Amino acid sequence: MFDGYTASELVSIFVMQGFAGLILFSVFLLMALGLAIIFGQMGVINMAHGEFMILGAYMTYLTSHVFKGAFPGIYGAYFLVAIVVAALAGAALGWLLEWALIRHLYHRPLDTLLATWGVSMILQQIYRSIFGAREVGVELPDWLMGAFHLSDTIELPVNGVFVFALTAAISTIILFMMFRSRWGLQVRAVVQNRPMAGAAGINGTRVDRMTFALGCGVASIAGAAFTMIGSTGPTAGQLYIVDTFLVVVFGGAQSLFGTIASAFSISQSQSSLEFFMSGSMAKVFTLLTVVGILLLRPQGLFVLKMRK
Amino acid sequence: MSNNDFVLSVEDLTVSFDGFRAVDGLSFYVDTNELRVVIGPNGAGKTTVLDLICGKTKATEGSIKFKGQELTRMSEHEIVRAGVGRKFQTPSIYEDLTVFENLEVSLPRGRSVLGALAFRRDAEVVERIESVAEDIFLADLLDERAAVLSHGQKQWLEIGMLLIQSPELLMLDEPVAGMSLSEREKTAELLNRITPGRSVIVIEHDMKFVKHIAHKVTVLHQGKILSEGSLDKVQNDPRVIEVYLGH
Amino acid sequence: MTIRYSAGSRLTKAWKRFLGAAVIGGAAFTPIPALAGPALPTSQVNTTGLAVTDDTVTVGIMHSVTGTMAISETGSVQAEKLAIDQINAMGGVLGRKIKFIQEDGASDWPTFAEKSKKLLEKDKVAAVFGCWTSASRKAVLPVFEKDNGLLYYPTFYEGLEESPNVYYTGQEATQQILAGIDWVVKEKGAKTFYLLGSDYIWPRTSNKIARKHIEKNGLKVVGEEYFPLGHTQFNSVINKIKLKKPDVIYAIIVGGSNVAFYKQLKAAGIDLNKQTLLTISVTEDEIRGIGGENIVGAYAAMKYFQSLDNPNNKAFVKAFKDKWGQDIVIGDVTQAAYLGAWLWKAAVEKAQSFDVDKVRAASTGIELTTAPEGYVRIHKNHHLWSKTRIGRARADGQYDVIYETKDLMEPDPFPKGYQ
Amino acid sequence: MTSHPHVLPGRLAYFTGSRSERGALLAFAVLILVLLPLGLDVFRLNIFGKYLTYAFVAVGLVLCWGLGGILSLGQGVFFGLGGYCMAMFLKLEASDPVSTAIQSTPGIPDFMDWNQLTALPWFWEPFHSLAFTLVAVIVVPTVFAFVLGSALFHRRVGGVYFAIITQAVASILSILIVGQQGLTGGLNGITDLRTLLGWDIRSDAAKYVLYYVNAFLLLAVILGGAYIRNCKLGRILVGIRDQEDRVRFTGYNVAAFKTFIFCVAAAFSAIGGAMFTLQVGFMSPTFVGIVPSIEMVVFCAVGGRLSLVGAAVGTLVVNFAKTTFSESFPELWLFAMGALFIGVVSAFPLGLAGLYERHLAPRLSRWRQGGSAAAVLSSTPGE
Repeated sequence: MFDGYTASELVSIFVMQGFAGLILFSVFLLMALGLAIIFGQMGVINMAHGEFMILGAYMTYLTSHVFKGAFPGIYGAYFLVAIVVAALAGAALGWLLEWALIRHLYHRPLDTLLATWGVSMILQQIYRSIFGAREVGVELPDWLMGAFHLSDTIELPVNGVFVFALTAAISTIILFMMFRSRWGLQVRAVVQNRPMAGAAGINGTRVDRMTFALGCGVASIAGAAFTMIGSTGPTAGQLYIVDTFLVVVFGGAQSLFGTIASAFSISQSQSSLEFFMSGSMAKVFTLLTVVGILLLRPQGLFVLKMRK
Repeated sequence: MSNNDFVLSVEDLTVSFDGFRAVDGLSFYVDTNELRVVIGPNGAGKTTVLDLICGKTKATEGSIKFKGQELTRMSEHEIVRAGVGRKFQTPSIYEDLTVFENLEVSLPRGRSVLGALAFRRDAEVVERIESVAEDIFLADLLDERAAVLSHGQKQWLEIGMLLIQSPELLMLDEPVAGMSLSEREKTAELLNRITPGRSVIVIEHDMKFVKHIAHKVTVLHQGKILSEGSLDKVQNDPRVIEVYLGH
Repeated sequence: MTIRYSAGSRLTKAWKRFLGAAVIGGAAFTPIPALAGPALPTSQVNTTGLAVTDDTVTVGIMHSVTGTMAISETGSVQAEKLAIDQINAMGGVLGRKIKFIQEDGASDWPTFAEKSKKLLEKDKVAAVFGCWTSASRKAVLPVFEKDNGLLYYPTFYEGLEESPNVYYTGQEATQQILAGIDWVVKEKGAKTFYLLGSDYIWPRTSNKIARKHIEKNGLKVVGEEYFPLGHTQFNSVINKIKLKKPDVIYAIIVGGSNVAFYKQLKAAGIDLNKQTLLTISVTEDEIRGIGGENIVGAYAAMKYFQSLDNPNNKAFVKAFKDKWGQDIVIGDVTQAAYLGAWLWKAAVEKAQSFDVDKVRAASTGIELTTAPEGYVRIHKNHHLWSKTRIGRARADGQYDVIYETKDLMEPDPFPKGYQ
Repeated sequence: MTSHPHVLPGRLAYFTGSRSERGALLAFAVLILVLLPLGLDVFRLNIFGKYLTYAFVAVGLVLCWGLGGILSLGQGVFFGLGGYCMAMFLKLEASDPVSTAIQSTPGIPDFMDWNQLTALPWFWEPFHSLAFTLVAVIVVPTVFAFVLGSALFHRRVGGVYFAIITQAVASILSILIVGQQGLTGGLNGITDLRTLLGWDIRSDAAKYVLYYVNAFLLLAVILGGAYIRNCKLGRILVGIRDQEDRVRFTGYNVAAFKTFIFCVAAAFSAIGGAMFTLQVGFMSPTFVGIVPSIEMVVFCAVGGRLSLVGAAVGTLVVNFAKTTFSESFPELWLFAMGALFIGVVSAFPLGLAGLYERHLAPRLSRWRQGGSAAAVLSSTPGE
C-alpha cells in the first residue's frame, strides 16, 4: 500500500499515525483513570462510568451556552472553565451516589456492578428528559481548532495535543495525590487494611467517599474533553464502556501504572491495526487479543506477585 | 537419611515474593503418628509453609515430597486427593449449609462433576457423617446452619470436614484461636485422639496448648528453621529466646 | 394503556396560528369529494374490519421514543403528527378524523415486531407510519405481509426490497447515489474516491452501488472501510485518507460516529472547502450534533433540504416550527415521514376506501404537488419518483441547495448491474 | 439419632426439592400451562411465549450466578448462538430456489445474494438438516461456553473480572456478526422465517403449539436445574461461591465445576434462543450485545437469584411491566427499570422469591400447621 509515495511522505504519515495512536492512548487513559481509581482502590465496578462522562460533556455544553450569553468576550476561555465545572459536577454526583447507594454494597462487588447499571439507566433518562433525545453540538473555541504544522506534510491537530496534555496533567495529579499526598496515603492504607487504618484514626468512610467522588470527577473531565472528538447524547456513554473496562482490567486492578501501560498497549495496537485493516476488524482483533492475553494472565498485565 | 522414610519431606524449600524470601531454603521431615507444632513470630513464614505444601502457593525452588510424590508439581485438588488436608487460619466453612451438609460436601465420594451429580445420600454416608460429628462434638447440631455455630464450633467443624476425608497428613493453622479454655482442652484431646495413623502439623501460638499436644516443635524465623526438637529443648534454645524476647 | 389522542381535538394556540399555513399546504391537493358531500357509509369504505368508524379512522405511529434510535426517530414522529393534524384540520380522510395510536419500538427490533402485531391485530389500524432503521423494517415486514397491513417507511435506505405492504417514502440507494456521484464527477472532475461507512447493510450496499457506478465511469475507488456502529476514533483512517489523497471522500457514517468523524476530520486539518466530501447520511438533524462549524463545506446528496426554496416547503417549515419549536431543524427523513400520511390520504380518497387492497391498487401513480420537496409520484414498485439534490453544508447547520436533477429520479430498488 | 432422617427416599426427590419449592413449581406450571393460555388471546400469548424464552436464560443464571457465584454478563451470546442456529435452519428452508427465483443466485438466503455471495458458505451447509440443527442449538453454545469457561476458570478468573470479560466477548461477537453481514445477515439479523419442515410457524395454531413446547421445555429445564441444585453438586457450588478455597482444598477441581455449571447455563440460554427464533420468527444480533445480556441478569435478580421458579416469574413480571409501562409512559420506563434494579439489588437481593420465602411462606405454613419435611432439603442458602 506504500507504492508510489516519496520517503518524506511516508515519514510524515508515520509521524501522524504515531500521533493518532497517542491521541487514542490519551482518550483511553482518560476514560479509564476514573474507573481505575474506583475499581483499584475500592473494588467497585461502576457501570455508570459512561454516564458520568456524559455528565461532563453536558456540563461543557451548558457552560458554553452560559458563556455565549453572559461573557461573549471571553468565550474562548469557556472550555477551561467547563472542565472545572464538569469535574465538580461529576464529583458532587459521585459523592451523592456513594452516600446513597455504593456504601451499602461494599461487600458485594457484583451487586454494585448491577446497581450502578440501574443508576446508568436512570441517568440516561434524566439526560434525555433534560437535554432531549438528540445529540447536542458542543462548539469548540477557536483556539482548539486547526492543527500545528510541523512541516509541510506533518500536521498535528490542536485538540489532539490538548487532550494529550490534559491526560498527562490529570494522570500526574492523580499519581501525585496517590503517592505524595496525605489523602493518597490514607487511601492506600484503607486498601491494604481497613480495620488497621481505622484504628490509626483514618476515617475509612470518608476516604471511600472522596475516592469515589474523585473517580467520578475524573470521568466527567474525560467527558468534557471528549466533546472535542465525540458526540454528546444521552446514550453516548455506552459507547465507551467496554473499552474502558478492558483497559482497567487489562492493566491489573490495583495499579495505576498498569492502567497507563494497558491504555498505551491497547491504543497503539488498535491504531496500527486500524491502519492496515478495516475499522471493524481492527476493533475485533484488538478486543480478541486483549481477551486472549487476559486468559493467559487473568490478573492483568502489571500486578505485583503478592502473598494472598 | 532417605526421603521416603518420612511421610513428608520438605527440602531446600524457597519462595520469594518480589525478591522477599518468605521461606528460605527450608528443610524438615514429618513422620507417621507424629504431631508437629510449628511456632515462630509473626512473619516467620509459618502459614506460607502450609500454603506451599498444600499447593496454594507455588514454590520458587525446592521440593516437597509426600509419600514419595512430588507435591510442587501437583494442583491443589490433586494434593488433597493424595491425602493432604488443610485447615485455614480463619474457619472456612460453608455458612449457608447445615453442619450435616458441610460434612457431606467434604466427603471424598462424588468428587468429580459427574460423581457429584450421581451422589446419593445413603445410609453409609449418614453413618459416616454422624460418626465424625460425634468426634468433633457436634452430633447434636447436625441440622443447624453452620453460620449459627460459635467460633470454636466452627473450628471443630472445619477439622471434622478434614477428618471425614481421612487424610494422612493434616495441617491445622491456629486451630484453637478464639476458643474458650474448655474448648481448647477438648481440642487438644481431639488432636491427640486423631494423630495415630497419620501425621499432623499444627501452627499455634498458645504455648500451653502446644505443650499438651506437641511431639516435636519446629521454630521458624525469617523463613528459616531456627530450632527444632522437643518443646523443652527449643524453649531453652538461646536463639529462640533471643528472637522472642528481642522483639 | 396506550396513548390515544385525536390530534384534531387538541387545537392549541400555536396550532391556530399556523392553520393558515396548513391550509395553504393542503389547499393545493386534488379536491376532495368527501369534503363536499356527506361521508360515505363505513360499511362501504371499510370491508375488512379496520378501526374505522363513521367519524374516525385509526392509524399507528411506530417509532423508537426510547433507546439509541430515539435521537433519529423523533423528527419522524413529529412530522407524522403534524401531517395528521393538518389533514384533520382539513376535514380528515373520507370525512373521518384521523386518530393515532403511538407505539414505542424502543430501538429494539423484536419490540418493533411485537408492536406492529399489536397495531395490526389488536388495534386494526388502517395504516402505520413508522420504522426508521432497516433492521426494524425487516423485523416488521413479515408481520405486515401476513396481516396485510400498510406501512409507510420514511428513511432513505439500501433498496433490495419491494414489499406489497410497504410504501417507501424516502429514497432508495440508487436515487441518492447515482446523481450525487455524477455531479461530483462533472462539477469537481473527481477521479478517485475513498468510501467510508458504518458497518451495516445500508452503508455497505450503498457503497457497493457507488463503487459499481464509479468503476463504470472508468474512475477509481482508492479505499473502502467500515466501522462498528458507535465507533469514535477515526484518526487512523484520516491518515490513510491523507496518504491516498482521494478527490472525493464518500462518507456514509451514521449516529454518534458521525460527530466524532467530522470533528476529527476538521481537527486533522482537512478543510472540506478544499477536500471534496460527499455524504448521503448527514441531514440537518445530524448536523446539530456534529456542529455546523465542523462540517461546513461538505456536500450531501438527498432529495430534501430544509432550505429548499419553494412555497410548499416554506409553509411546511413554518407549520413544523410553530408546532414543535422555532429552533427545530428538519431533515430529509422528517420530510419523507411527513409525506406518508398525505400519500395515504390521497390513495384512500382515490380508492374511496380504507381497505388495504384497494388503497394499494389506487396508490400507483398518486402524486403530491404539495410535497415540501416539490413533487413526488408513487412508482408501481412502491417507491417515489423524486428529484435528487446536492446541498452544501453551511456553518449554521443548514445546506445551500446548489444543484437538483432536472428530471425525477426513477426508483430502482433492484438495480441491474449494481448488485 | 436413632432413625436416619438424613437418608433420602430416592434421587427423584432432587427434582422437586422442598415443599415450598414444589408448591411454587406447581403454581408456576398451572400459570403457564393453564391460566395464561386460557386468559390470553393468541397475540398476547405469543408475547408471553417470547418472555418465557428469556426465562431460560434467567433459570441458567440462577444456577450459575445465584448458586455458583459466577456472574456472566454475556448470556446473550448463548441465547443468540442458539437462536442463530435455529434461524439458519429456518432461513434455508425459506430460501428454496422457487421462492428466491428473482435472486442472482437462487436458493441461498436473500441477504447473501445482496452481498454477492454466489454459494452457500460451508458452515451453513449442515443446517439443511433439522437433526443437525437441533443438536447444534445445544452443542455450539455449550462448546463455546466450555472453551471460554475452562480457559477462564482454570486461570482462576472470577468475580468482576469474569463479568467484564464475558461482556467483552458479547461485544466482540456482536461486532463480528454485524460486520460479517454476508454470512450472518448483519445488523438486520436473519429475518422472514416462515416454515418448519413445511409447517407454517406464523399461524395461530402453530403459535399455540410452540407456546406449549416452550412452556414444557421451560418446566423441564427448571426441574433439571432443581436436580442440580438439590444434589451434592448444588451444595458444592454454594461452597464454591462462599468458600472457594475450602472447596478446592477439599479435593474438588473447582474449575471443572464452574465450567460445568457455566455450560449448563449456556445450554439453557441456547434452548431459550432457539425457541425465541421459532416463536418470533427472526433472530437479531441485538441479543448478542451487552444490554440484553445485562437485562437478563435483571430478570433473574428481580425474581430471585436463588430461586429457579422465582427467576422465571421475575422474567414474566419485568417483561410484562416493560410492555405495559412502556406503552403508557415510555419516558418513565427507564426510571422505573433503573429504580427496580437498584432497589432489588441493594434492598432485596433475593428478589421476589426472597420476599415470598420470608414473608408469605411462613404464614402459609403456619396456616397449614405443618411442614416439617421441608427442612430436609432446605439447602438453599439465605432463605
